Amino acid sequence: MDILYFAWVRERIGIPRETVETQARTVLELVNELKQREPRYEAAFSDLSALKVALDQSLSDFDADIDGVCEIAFFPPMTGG
Amino acid sequence: MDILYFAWVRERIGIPRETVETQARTVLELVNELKQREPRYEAAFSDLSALKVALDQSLSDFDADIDGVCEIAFFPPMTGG
Amino acid sequence: MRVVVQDSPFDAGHELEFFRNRQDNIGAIVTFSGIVRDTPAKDLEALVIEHYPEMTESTLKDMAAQAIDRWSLNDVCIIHRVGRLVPRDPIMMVATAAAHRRAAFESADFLMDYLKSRAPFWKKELTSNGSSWVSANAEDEATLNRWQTN
Amino acid sequence: MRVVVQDSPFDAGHELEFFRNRQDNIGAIVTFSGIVRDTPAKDLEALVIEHYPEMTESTLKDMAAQAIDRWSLNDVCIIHRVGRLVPRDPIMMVATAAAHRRAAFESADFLMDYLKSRAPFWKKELTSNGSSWVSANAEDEATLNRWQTN
Repeated sequence: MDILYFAWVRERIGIPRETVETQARTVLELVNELKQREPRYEAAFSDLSALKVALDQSLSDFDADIDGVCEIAFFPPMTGG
Repeated sequence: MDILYFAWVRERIGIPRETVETQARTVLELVNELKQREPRYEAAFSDLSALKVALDQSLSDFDADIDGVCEIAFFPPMTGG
Repeated sequence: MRVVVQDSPFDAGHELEFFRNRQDNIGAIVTFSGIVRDTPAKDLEALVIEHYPEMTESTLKDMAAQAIDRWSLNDVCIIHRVGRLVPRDPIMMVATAAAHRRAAFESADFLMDYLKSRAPFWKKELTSNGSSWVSANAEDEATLNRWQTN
Repeated sequence: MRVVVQDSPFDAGHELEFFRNRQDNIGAIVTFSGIVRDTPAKDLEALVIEHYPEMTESTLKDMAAQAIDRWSLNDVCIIHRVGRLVPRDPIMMVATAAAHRRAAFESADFLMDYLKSRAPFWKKELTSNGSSWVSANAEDEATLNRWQTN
């Protein structure tokens, strides 16, 4: 599964994307797995209310099932326009 | 006093402007005076609800006092834009 | 503020660039362009616009000043053609410049509503089947209520 | 429909003329242009816009299609810059073409609201005193409720 990071999430984690193997069933489980890894993940995911998630390029939420998902992206609220 | 006509009011009356001497105290009295004159005025002023009036270049109404007014304009509702 | 009433055609794109280049440190520009549309019968030959010159410019300037004041705009531009236009010609344009988008949108919408019902212009359609004055739309008058303040 | 995400600058006036010339028998065009505004401290050196390329274009096309469908528009154009911009640069532009003004205004307003809160762009301000990510405005999210249909 590919994980993408944007804006300050990318800066805190230090890379724009990575591929992970996971048994997590939901976005939240995946986030909790990542937070166990290293402090930079803990720093990026410390406040989930400040984050959004997209599954296969569609906005979703942290409770969503990730079975069959190829690409997960984490980012702060958008500021285009 | 100068009287100006626009759009189909001008077409019905046949001239774009004229100068009149009047004792009328209100717009409505002036209109009634004009309607006595000739059928073309009667045709132009037959339905006052379809007309607007401006006194010295400001929108007004038919009850308005015309004492001291230099220029009265009659026209249908505007259709700019 | 820039208010222009002219017989000659104008190019909406050039006017937008001219307007943008006049501004200092704004965040948002909204433009509305009105364009001559053919009749349903597709027989429009020309649109002739008459106005009341002694009243037009002062009315437009007053509307622009109201919008600038109410929405704290940086600038407003209003251009309106008079005379003979053909299908696809720009009829008029308003542009508003502001720090933020809400002010730019609302003020352009306000200007168009007032321009439609309060600026002394009248349109006549000339078709291959005759000519007729465009009637005012009752909704246009009603929509002004949106802008009443208490 | 025309959706463009580009690194290079664009000229809002040229884009408006290009858009207008594409149209057949419309009556109204509304454009919104977003422009890089300086910080209150007047120290902005650049605005850097990041996006999620695999998601951006499909999101913008989906918004444009929704607007066309809901307001029976003739056409929509969305242009958005990414990369490094400087003060006074146009950031983005939407244009809507319709028979009548209400549809053109409402749909441009709708597109801007959705673009602000749903299109995957992020802005970072680089100033002589450091850099910071622009925070989303809570009002921008709330304003989306205006467009809910039942």
